[in-house]
Amino acid sequence: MQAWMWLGPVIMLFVVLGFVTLAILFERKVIGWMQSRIGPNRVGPWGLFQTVADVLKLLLKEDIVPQKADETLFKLAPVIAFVPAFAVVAVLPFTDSLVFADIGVGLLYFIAISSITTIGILAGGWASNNKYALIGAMRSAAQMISYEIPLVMALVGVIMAAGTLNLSGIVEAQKEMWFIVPQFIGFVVFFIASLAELNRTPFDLPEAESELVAGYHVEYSGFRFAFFMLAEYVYVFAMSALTTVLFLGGWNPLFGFTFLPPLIWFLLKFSLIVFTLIWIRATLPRIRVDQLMQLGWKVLLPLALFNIFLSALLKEIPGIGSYY
Amino acid sequence: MLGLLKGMGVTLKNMTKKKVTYKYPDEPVKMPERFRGIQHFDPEKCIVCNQCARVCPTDCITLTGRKHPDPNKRGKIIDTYDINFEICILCDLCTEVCPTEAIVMTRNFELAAYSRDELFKDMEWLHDNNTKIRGGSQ
Amino acid sequence: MTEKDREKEKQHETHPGGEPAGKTESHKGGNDRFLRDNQPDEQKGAVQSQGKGETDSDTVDSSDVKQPADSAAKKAAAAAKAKAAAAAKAKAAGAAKGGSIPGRASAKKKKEPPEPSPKQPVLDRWVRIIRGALGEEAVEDAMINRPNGHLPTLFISKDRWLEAARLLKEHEELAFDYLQNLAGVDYEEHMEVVFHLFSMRHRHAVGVRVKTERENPEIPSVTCVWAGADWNEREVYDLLGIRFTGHPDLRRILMPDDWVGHPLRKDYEPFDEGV
Amino acid sequence: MLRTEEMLLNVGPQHPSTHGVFRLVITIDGETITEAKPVVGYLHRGTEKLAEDLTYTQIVPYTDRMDYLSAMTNNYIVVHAAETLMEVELPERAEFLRVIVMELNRIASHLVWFGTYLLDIGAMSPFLLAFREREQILDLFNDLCGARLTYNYMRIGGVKWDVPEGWLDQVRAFISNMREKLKEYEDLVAGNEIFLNRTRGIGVYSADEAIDYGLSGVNLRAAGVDWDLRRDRPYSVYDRFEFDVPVGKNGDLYDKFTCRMEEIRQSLRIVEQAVDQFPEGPVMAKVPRVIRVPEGEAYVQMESPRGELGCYLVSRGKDKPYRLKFRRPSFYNLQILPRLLKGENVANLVAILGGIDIVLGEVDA
Repeated sequence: MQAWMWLGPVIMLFVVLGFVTLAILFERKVIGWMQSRIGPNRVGPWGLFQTVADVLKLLLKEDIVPQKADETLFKLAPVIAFVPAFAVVAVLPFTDSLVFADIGVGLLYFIAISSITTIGILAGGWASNNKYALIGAMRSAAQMISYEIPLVMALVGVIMAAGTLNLSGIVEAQKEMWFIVPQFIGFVVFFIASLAELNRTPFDLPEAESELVAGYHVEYSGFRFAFFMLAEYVYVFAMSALTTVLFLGGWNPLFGFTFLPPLIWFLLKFSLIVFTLIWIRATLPRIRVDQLMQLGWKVLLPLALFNIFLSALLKEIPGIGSYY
Repeated sequence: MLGLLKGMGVTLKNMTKKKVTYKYPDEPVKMPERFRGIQHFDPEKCIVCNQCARVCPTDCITLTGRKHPDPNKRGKIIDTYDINFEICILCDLCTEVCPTEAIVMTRNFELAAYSRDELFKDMEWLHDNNTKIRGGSQ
Repeated sequence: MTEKDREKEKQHETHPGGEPAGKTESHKGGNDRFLRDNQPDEQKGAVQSQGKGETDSDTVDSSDVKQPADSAAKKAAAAAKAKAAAAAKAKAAGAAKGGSIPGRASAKKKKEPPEPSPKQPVLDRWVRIIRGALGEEAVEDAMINRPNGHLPTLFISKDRWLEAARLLKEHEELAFDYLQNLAGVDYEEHMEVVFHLFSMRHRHAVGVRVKTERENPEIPSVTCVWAGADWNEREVYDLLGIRFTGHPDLRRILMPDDWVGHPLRKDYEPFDEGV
Repeated sequence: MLRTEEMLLNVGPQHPSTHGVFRLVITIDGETITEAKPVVGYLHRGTEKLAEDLTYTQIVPYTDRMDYLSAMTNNYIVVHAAETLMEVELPERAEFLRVIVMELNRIASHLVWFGTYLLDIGAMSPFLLAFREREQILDLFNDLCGARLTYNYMRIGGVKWDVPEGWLDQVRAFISNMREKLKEYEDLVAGNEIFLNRTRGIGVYSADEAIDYGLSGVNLRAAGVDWDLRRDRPYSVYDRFEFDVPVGKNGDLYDKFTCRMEEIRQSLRIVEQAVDQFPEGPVMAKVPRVIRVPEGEAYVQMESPRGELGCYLVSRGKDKPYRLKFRRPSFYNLQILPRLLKGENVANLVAILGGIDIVLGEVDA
C-alpha cells in the first residue's frame, strides 16, 4: 500500500508526460496534414522524437529572468500553473479499477483545483513586467472567471442525472445511455467552455500570437516556458478525460462491444476528443475578446441555466425520466 | 454554426489529400532551365569588355585584365574576376550583356555560408561552378 | 554583335532633326498606345517585324535576345524615314508653344504638332476659373503635357497655393477631390512640388506644379484640403527639405529623426560613403 | 467608475502582425485604443535616390524589391513610365505577356493577403492553403523568368523572355485549379461565424473619406467608389478584356475580403482571355541598346494589387532618370490607419492593419 502510494503518482507523471509528448507531436502532425504538409519528420523515424528534442532544448536553454521582473513571483508562477494541472489527474477514473483517488466530490475537486492555474498565469503575466504579458494575463483571468460559471452550470444537469459528484459513480450511471444524448445542450456548453478554459483556439486570446506576441508567457524561456506548455497540455489531457467521463460514458463500451477492454474504450473516446480539439485549432480563427465575454455571459450561461431547468423538468416525465 | 462546420469539413478533407511540400534537403529541388542561380564564368571566352561590371546594378563584379601575352593577338585576357555574393542580386543582367557568353547563369542556388568572407567568390570558384549551366547539357 | 547593336543605335539617334527618336511624334500620345490600330500601318509593321528573330527565344542562348541585325537595320531605316517625314511636317507646323518657363523650356519648346491638343480648351477654362477667383498672378503658367496623355498642367504661385488648392477641390466644375500623387523635385535652379489631382466626380485629371526657391524652400501645406497629403508632405520634407507651412506634424518620416541633410537634393553629400 | 490609467504600448517594429518592420505606438485604456501613431521608415532603402544613379535597365531589378509581393507590377510601372516618354510602340505579344504576368501576380499577392490576414485573426490553415496555390504561380514565374519573387522580367520595349514551351497550358491548368480552390477558401472562412463577427462592421469608413485620404485599390473600392485604373484609365492592353470591378459598400473588413476574393476571380478571367487571344510575334520592340529617355516628365499610373501604383518620371534626356518618384499605394493607404484605430479594440488592431494590406518594402521604398 505504501509503495503504491508513492509509485502510482510517479508512474502517472510519466504517463502524463508521455501523453504530452505524443499529443504535441500528434497535434503538429494532424495540423500539418490538414494544411497539406507532412509535419515534423526530421528527428527520429516519422518525427517521433521531435517533441523530445524540443523539450531537451528548452531544458538546456539559459534561464532568463528579466531584470525588472518580480523575481520570486516570476519563478513561482510556472509552478503554480503546473501543480494543479497535475493534481486534477488524481481523481480521473480511467477504468472502474484504475483510479487514484476515488473521492466523493471528485468533480468538485477537479473544478476547484483547476481554477488555481489562473493564478499562476496571472502571476506570471504580472511578474514579467511586460505590457503584452500583462494584457494577456488580464485576458486570461477574465476569460477563466467568465467561462468557469457556464462550465460548472453545464455540469449540474449531469450531476442531477447521476445523483453523485463521484466521477466513477457518474460513469456507472451511464451504463444505459451516455449523457451526451439527454444532456446534449449541457455537452455543447461544456465543450465550448472547456475549450475556453484550455486557452485553445478559438479562445486562445491570453496568448494570442498575432496580437499579444505570446501573451502571458512572452518573457518566459527555457524550462519555465516548458512548464507553462506542460500545464497547457496536461490540461488538454485532463479535460479530454473529464469530457469522456462525464458525457461519453467513460470506459463503457458502445453497442455492448465488450471484447475490447474498458481501458481501450476509454482511450478511443479520449483520443476522439483530443483530435477534435486539434481539428478545431486547425480550422477556426480567434474570437475577439469582447465577443468572448458576450458569448460566455449572454449565450452559454443562459443556455446552461436552461439546461438545468429542462433536465429537472424532463426528469419528472415518466418513460424518458429515467435518463435524466 | 453551419459556417463553422463547413470550414471544419474543408480542413478534414485536406487531411487526406496528397501533401505538396518538398522534402528539401533530402530531395533536391529541380529548378527550371531559365533559373537564375550562381554564375559560371569561363575565362577563355572573356574579352575583358567590362560590360558586365558596368551593367551590374549593385556593383558586385570587379575584374581586371591585361594585354594578351601573345603579341600577335589583339585584345586582352582576364586577370581576376570576382563576384561579391553578399550584394549580388542574381538579376541576370551581366549574362544578358555579355557578348561572348563568358558569364552564364547556372541552376545552382545554395550560397549559405558561415562567414561573409566566403561569399566573395573569385574567378577560379566561378569557373569550377560548372554544373547545371543554363543552355548547357549538364 | 555589339558593334551591330551600336550601329543600330547610331541610326536611331542620328535621325533628322537631331532629336531623340520619340520626340518628333509626340502627337501620337504616349498614353494612348492602345489606339495603335489607328496608326500608320507601315510603322506598325516595321515594329512588329523587327524582332522576328525572337519569336522562339525560349532557348536560352542569350544571343537570341538580340536581334538579327541586317533585316532590323533595314526596317529601322524605313521607320526613320517615316519619322523624318513626320518631323518635317511638325516643323512646318511651326511655332513653338509659348509661355513655358525658362527652367523647363527645352522640354516644351519643341515643335508644335499639327493639331492643337484636345485638352487645350479644358485647360484654358480651368485657368480662367482660377484666375477669375484668385487673381491673375495665381496661375503662373499652364501647359499641356503631351507625352503624358495630354495632361493639363498648371503652374500655381506658391503664395496662392493654399487658396488655389481649396478652389481646385471645392469648385463645382473642377472638383479635384482625389490626390493621386505628390512629388518633390529638385531642379537645381529651384525646387518644385508636383501634385497630380483627380476628380472622382468628373473623371478628369490635372497636374499642378508649385515652385519654390532653393534656399529655404517653403510652400503652404494642403493637408487640410486633402488628408492624404499629410505623409506625402512629410516625405517631401524629409527627402528634399521643403518646408510645408501649416503642416500639423512636419517631421521626418522615412529617414531617422537625427539624419543630417535631405537625400534627394542634388547637392546632398552622403555622410557615410557607403560600405 | 474605476480609475483607469492609459498605457503606452509599442507594437512593432518586431511584432508578428505588423507584416514587416512597421511600428505602431498606441495609447490604450484597458484594451481600447485612444491614440495610434504609426512610425514607418525602418525599411527605407532610398530606391528613388539610388535610381538617380542607375540606368533604366538597372532600375528594374530594384523595383522588384519595393512591393516584393507583386514585383511584376513594379517592373511594369517603371518601364511604362520610360516608354511613355519615349513613345515606344510595343509588340502585342509583349503586351499580352505583361498582362498575363501582372494578373497572375495580382492573384499571388491577394493569396498572400488572404493567408496572412486569416493568420492575423488567428486561423492557421488558410495561410498554408493559400501559399499552396501561390506556389504554383511562383513556379510559373520561375519557369518564365528564372526567379520566384524578384523577376526582373520587363524591359523597356517589351519583356525579357518569350513563353517557354507548354507554359500557356500550365497557366490554363492553374486557372481551373484556382477556381476550385477559391470555392474551398470561401467554404473555409466566408461562412464562418467567428470570421464574420471579426470582420463585419469593423474598420468602417465612407467613400468620401477614402477619397480624401487618397486610398486606392481595394481600400477605395470597398468603400463603394467604383474606380479601377485597369478599366477607367486602361494601360497596356486591358481595354481588350472583359472583367468586372467588384465594389463594396461601407469599407469594412468583410467588404475588403469579398472584393479581394472577387478580384482573384476577375483576374483569372483576364488571364484566361489573354491566354486565349495570345498573339504571335516578337516580345521586344526595337529600342536602342543604351536607353535614353527624351526630356520631359510624365506621371503614369496603374492598378497594382494594393492600389494605384504611380511613377512620376522627370527625364533630362540622359540614360539615367533625373527624378523618379513612385506613388506607392501602401504608403497612401496606411495614412488612414490612425483614424481607423481610434476607439478600437486591440484585437481589431491587427485585423484593421491586415485589411489595409500593406507591404513595408513599398511603404518605405
